[in-house]
Amino acid sequence: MADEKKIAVEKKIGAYICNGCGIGERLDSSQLETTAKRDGKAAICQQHDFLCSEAGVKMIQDDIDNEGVNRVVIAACSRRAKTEAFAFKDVVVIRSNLREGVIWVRPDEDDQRETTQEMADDYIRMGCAEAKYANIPSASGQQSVNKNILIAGGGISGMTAALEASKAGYPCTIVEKSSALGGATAQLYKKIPTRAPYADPEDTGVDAMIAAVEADSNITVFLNSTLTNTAGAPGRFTADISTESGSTETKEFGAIVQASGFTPYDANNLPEFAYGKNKDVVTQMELEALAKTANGGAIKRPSDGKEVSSVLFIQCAGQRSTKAGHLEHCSGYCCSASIKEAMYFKDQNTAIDTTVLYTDLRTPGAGGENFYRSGQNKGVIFTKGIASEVVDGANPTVKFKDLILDEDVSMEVDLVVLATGMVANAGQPTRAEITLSENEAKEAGTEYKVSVESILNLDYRQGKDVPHMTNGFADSHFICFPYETQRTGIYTAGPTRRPMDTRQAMDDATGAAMKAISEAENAGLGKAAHPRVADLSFPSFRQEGCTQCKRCTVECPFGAINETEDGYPEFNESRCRRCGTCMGACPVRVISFENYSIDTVGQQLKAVDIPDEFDEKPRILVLACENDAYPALDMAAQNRLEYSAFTRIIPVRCLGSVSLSWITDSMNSGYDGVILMGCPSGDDYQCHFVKGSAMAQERMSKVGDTLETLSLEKERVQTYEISITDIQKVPQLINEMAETIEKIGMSPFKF
Amino acid sequence: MSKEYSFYPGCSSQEGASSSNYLKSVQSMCDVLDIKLNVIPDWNCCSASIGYCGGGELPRLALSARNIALSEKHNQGQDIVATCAACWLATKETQERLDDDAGLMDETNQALAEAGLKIENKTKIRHMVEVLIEDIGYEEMGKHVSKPLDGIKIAGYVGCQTNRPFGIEGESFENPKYLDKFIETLGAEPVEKYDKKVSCCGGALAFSEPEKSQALIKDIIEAAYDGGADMIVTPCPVCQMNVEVYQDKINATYGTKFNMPVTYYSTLMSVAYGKNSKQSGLNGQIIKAKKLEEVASK
Amino acid sequence: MSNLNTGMVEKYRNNFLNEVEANVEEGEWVKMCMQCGVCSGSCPLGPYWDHPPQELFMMIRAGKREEVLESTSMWMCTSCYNCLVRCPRELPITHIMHGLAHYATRLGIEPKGQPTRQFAQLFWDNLAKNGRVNELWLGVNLYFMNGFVNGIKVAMGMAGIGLGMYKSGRLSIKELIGGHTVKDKSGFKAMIKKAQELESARVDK
Amino acid sequence: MSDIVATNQTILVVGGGISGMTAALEAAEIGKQVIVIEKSPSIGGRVTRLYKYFPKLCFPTCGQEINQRRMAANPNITVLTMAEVTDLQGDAGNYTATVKISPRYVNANCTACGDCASVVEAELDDPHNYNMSKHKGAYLPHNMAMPKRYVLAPEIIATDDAEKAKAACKFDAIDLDMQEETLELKAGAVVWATGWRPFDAAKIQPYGYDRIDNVISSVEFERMMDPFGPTGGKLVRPSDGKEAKNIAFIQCAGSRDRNYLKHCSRICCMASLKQSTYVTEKFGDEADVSIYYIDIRAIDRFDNFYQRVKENPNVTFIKSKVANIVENKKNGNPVLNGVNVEGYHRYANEHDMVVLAVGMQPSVDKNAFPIELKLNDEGFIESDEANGGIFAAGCSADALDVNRAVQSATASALKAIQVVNRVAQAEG
Repeated sequence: MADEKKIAVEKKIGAYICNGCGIGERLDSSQLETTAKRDGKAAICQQHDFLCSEAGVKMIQDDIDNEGVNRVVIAACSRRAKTEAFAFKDVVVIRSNLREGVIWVRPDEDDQRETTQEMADDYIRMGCAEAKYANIPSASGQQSVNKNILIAGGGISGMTAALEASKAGYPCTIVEKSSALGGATAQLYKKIPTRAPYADPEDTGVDAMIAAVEADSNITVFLNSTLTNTAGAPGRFTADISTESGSTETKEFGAIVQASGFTPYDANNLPEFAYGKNKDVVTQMELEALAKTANGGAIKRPSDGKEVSSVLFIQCAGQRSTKAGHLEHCSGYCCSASIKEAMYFKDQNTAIDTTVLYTDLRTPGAGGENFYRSGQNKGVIFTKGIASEVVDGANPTVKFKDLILDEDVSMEVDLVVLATGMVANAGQPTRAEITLSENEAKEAGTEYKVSVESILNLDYRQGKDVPHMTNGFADSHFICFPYETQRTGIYTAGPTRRPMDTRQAMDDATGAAMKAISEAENAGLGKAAHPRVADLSFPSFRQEGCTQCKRCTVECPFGAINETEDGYPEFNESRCRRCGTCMGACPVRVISFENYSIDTVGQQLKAVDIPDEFDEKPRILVLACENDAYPALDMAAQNRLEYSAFTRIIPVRCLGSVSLSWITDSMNSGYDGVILMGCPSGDDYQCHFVKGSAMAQERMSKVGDTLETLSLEKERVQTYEISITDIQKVPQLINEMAETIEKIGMSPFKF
Repeated sequence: MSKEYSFYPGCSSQEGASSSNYLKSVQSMCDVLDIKLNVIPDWNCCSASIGYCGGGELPRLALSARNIALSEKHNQGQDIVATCAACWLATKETQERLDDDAGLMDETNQALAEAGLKIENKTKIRHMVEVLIEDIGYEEMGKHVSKPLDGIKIAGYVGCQTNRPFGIEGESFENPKYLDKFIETLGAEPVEKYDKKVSCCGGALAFSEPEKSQALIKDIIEAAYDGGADMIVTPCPVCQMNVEVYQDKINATYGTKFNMPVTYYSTLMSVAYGKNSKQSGLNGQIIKAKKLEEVASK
Repeated sequence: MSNLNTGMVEKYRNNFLNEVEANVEEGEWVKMCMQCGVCSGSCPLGPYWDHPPQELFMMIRAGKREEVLESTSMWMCTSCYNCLVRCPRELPITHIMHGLAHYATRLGIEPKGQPTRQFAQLFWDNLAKNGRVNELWLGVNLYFMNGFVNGIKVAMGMAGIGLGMYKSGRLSIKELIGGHTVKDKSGFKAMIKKAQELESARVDK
Repeated sequence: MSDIVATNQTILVVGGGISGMTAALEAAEIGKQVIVIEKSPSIGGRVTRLYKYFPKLCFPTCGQEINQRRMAANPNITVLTMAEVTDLQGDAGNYTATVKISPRYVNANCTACGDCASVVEAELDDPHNYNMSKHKGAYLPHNMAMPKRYVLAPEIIATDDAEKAKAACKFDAIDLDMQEETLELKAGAVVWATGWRPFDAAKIQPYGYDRIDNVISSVEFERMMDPFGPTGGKLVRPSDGKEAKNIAFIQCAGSRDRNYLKHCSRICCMASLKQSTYVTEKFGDEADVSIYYIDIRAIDRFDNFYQRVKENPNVTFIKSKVANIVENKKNGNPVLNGVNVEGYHRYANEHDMVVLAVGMQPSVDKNAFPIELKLNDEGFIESDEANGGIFAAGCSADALDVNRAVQSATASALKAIQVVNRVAQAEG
């Protein structure tokens, strides 16, 4: 289908050379014009002294309107500059970077004019080559806008997401596993205050919220129901909603909010605190139940119904600990929760002794600190110490080290409350993780079974649920983009995403609803989601060439690609983030995008003029990630940092999209060195496409062999992890390559 | 027309008491600035900050309450002005506590009734320094200088209780600048970055814990010498006494050679205003302030 | 349970805290301390405190009644108010120290020989007698507070200072007989007496 | 400017920091008309002054690049820089904002070629570096500035410098006659995202920020790491330019303190933990970091980062609010006095340099809002019906880290969309 298009449209290249910002003084623009016409096959080539001015832009627009130019090559500044001015519609716009890419990184000296000019000529050739092979992307037309939002979970987060989305005019469907809405919050007596003066526990407001949900004709609720199968993609998700009774209904959705909440940490893992042994050792959640029963009256303890006259809260019980079976993370809300619960006692009877045993009291923000102060004011005693043991007895006795008074003491109380943390209900691990565990199990001679139930039962090749992040939460890895999961159009909210209290969960769910709405709308128009927002291109492949090696389906960072029954990849473009990792993965080069393909890059590097060996003019190809490395190169130029005149830079969507064929082609066509610049990988990866750069590095690790077969030195190909701030580093790396080439000599592959 | 205030001199300012020279210089200073001080009739001790052992909270509050009540009775409508830091602080604190706590106010009035008094607690309690800065002003203070204290370098030692917890409006607890401004206004040179400016001299503990206190005092004097000071000036009788009188003992203990005069701001002002040595209370110096004597005798 | 443990049982109960809140000047603030320690670090005589203020507050919460009240710590307070102005939680620490010292004295379990304790008592007795402080007697009493012989030593040691004060007219022999006093002595004393009664009524109930 | 179209279906975003940008993008990307009002010459806000983010230790500009690209590509967003909302009238679905725009003296012709800067001589304090360094009187706010357009500082207007700059510009981009403008803009909903400012460290008198050279604030320390910052990426102390390897971080510098900011600013603990890694990375085993704290507030997954830092033997944690700082006059070292309350240990510790982890203060003073809003004592905007169609985003709502600020901003975008959608329905 994509190929037909290529033939269908007659391509007409217009090249436009700017003489502003010193380009005119530094370069021979008439020669550039010749290059564009002769080598670049530009039908039209015009110069302008101030191309980004209204007049300059009009000049180009006129050619588009009157001369049928549909491939516009702007030979001026970087693609990161003047983007608004050069945003021409319905044509391919290519930027040949003569300012940041050439004159700003080269000294203005006569003896440099020749090489600088060659640089510029090449960028014109490259621009025209790309223009020749790039097409105007358009949505496949496969989608249609579906405004329905599916919400997995009917707790405070799920209900908030539903109510907020509904207020904006988007119909929602809540699928709740249990027999009632309300989730964990419904089990609370009161909640941590959400408004000034943040001094007292507040009513949970759950009932009012449930009423609001039920009253909202825009919200459908399925109770006692689970998602037994979720297929499709943003804009066209189909979900099987099955009730306990067995009946199943299939509905279509535009996007999904997963608000599956948390499970309280199992205190049975804490024998040291006599939990399970002594009835009067309870968890925070269990205390809520006691408080509910008391309903403002005296709280009675479980063992003998005695009115509690002294209670001690052990913070971080089984949390912030690397001990086996404990939670490594801090659950964030427990400090405030204990203050709140201590107030249950103090507000009822100030004579009750309430002690909170903590190591770091964590009540951040304005509300938090006010609540802490209010707790103290009500007589709650805060003791910095670490509990070692709870001794069973008629009354539990807590042994602890008082870190302030620096002594080991013990205290007998009527009731001990354990502030245990949150375990995310994030569903099953990814298929890759499962396979790993399966193999381990095999080695151990045991059988591995996935203990956790799936939440979404995604019909995705890479697994049934959203991949987990830190501590098993389905969190985003990105600080600037907290909602970005690795499953497009599925947004997690509330404690399944990261530990949080009711107030945060409600904010969080509102944001998740926003993201879901946005994706439902944009997927419907065939527009990509973050980070290539609004990109209409999507991968397509030549079936006849496909060897069904499945690499694309395995390597896609977003699990976008399924397999058809007959074993071919199925791209699900609205699940695709357009990074091109599949293209880079494909050994037979059959995957391409309309405006980004093996050719759009491959033809650029071939378009570069390679002087013969004895000219002593090496050529260094740089494939730079457009998100970080390329901006870094740009800013290096902005600061007038120089690098070798033999460099030719091609931005790529992600290093993951780099096809090995580009490396071999460049070697074969006589490049002396190739540098790949991608984002840092690893646990704290900065790759916007999660593992694109990691993939690239893995592939490049094998390139050495290829070079050997060509009897070329390994040093000729280097892969670097570059952050956008490596502004000073990037020119250095390039110049180092230039030096290396001087040492090891020119490539013999120049024809 | 002269400014009138209800004056609370305090025990140490009494004739033959440790800061009688302070009172002397204050009176001279006030003549010049046309400030009229009406002593609170039959005023009593404020118990400073040390009466707490024998005296409980209420009895101590009653002491200052009595002074306020007497002032309200006899010097109606006049702000109470104290020259002693402890007196000012105790009275001001009493006013604050009674304002915050109706119960205490009531009990206090019950106690006062025994002395035939009642407290309204509406009188403004001020330190002489506040009067100078707020009611007189630096400019006016400068106008009266007839004998500028040229060439004298002075360390402005504010101490504790004139500075904390209330302090002087607009000044910081850690680095109040008003004494330095006084010094400049009078034509002398302040010691820059005098970093013991607000350090404690031991207060009443100079009596009960002499060694500990003298160690503190030593640092205060040392820092003044480091800053090239000819003398130290202070607004507080306790500071003045502690820093001045123990220098021999400190020299004996630490082998130092301290001989640093310690005077009151009011002493400086009297001298600068042309008053003679006696009127300026210079005869009250145990360590003679020679440079001031010279100016005074000009 | 062993005696030791029964001893422990009372530990960390709020009894003593409640006692302090009820009976000690500004005692209701003790619970507001967040153990930052800025007070302890700000005290000019800090190094001489067995238990700095913030630790005393923790000890009160921990029910260490005797250890707190019998401590010499709060008697180290010079009333410089550094702690008070720096406290992020607005605790009137200076007053709480005075209050604890007074309460200990009222209970008769204060460290008797502690010099500041003795001076503070002398000072009060002195002013309570005439309504105004008689510095000479105060001095004399102070020097002799540890017995006559010692007193002579101290007096000799302080003689130079006394002399200097005398010469400069800042110490008057007149004070030995009579000296400064309030005129309405009876009214003054009645007032103090009443105040003490009212306070006792409050504290001892 | 007059060509700006604003209706009751427009969303006004006040503040162009990461919260404002996020809210604007979320709304614009589902087709809403958005106008962003930014006070400074470039959008990006506080995060553009950060070197790294915790806990990933990644670089803020990385996300900025993506957001800026999204904004540049989105025709629904209008950005007004050097603009301030001076008045705001009306209620949900019908607001009128008065916006004052200060002259930039540089028009859209600017290509950011830098010719003007090269001829201007005047050098002025650079606010981007908290005035630790100077920039030219004609300047680009920073490498990532958006719009990528130079600014002429008002200080050089009517000086030769201004004329020189004008003469140097080949594109007639410099307009010295530019005047302050005032616009009236309609809006259906307002997202308030004016963010925070660092608490004035000089107010914390015991720490002598105003008296001791080698006592600096955490935001200043952050700038030191930037290779294009005031120290060219070196960790050196102000007094003598000596490398600062022994560094003390003082937590709650202005926060959790009735004398300054009552609230906990949330980010400061994590910021100091992050900054401690700057020191250990730069100096390895020669690094000697001390963190003085009351409570380490590394909540939820941040705690893993805290654990990681704790494992480093060159980082010490002292539970203590430092009492005061004095200067060792001999070597300029700050000396910290206080008590480690875990067992009562008195200290007088000398360090090369002290970093005050200053708190977060709402940028807009309580009484300076152009319209009445429900605020809490701390000056943050409460989420309250009474605020009608005005929704706080990011640090206008509470002391938040970047991650939570963006969450908050995303939520506020939906709240604003709800209002303009109601308007759209009503208007049919």
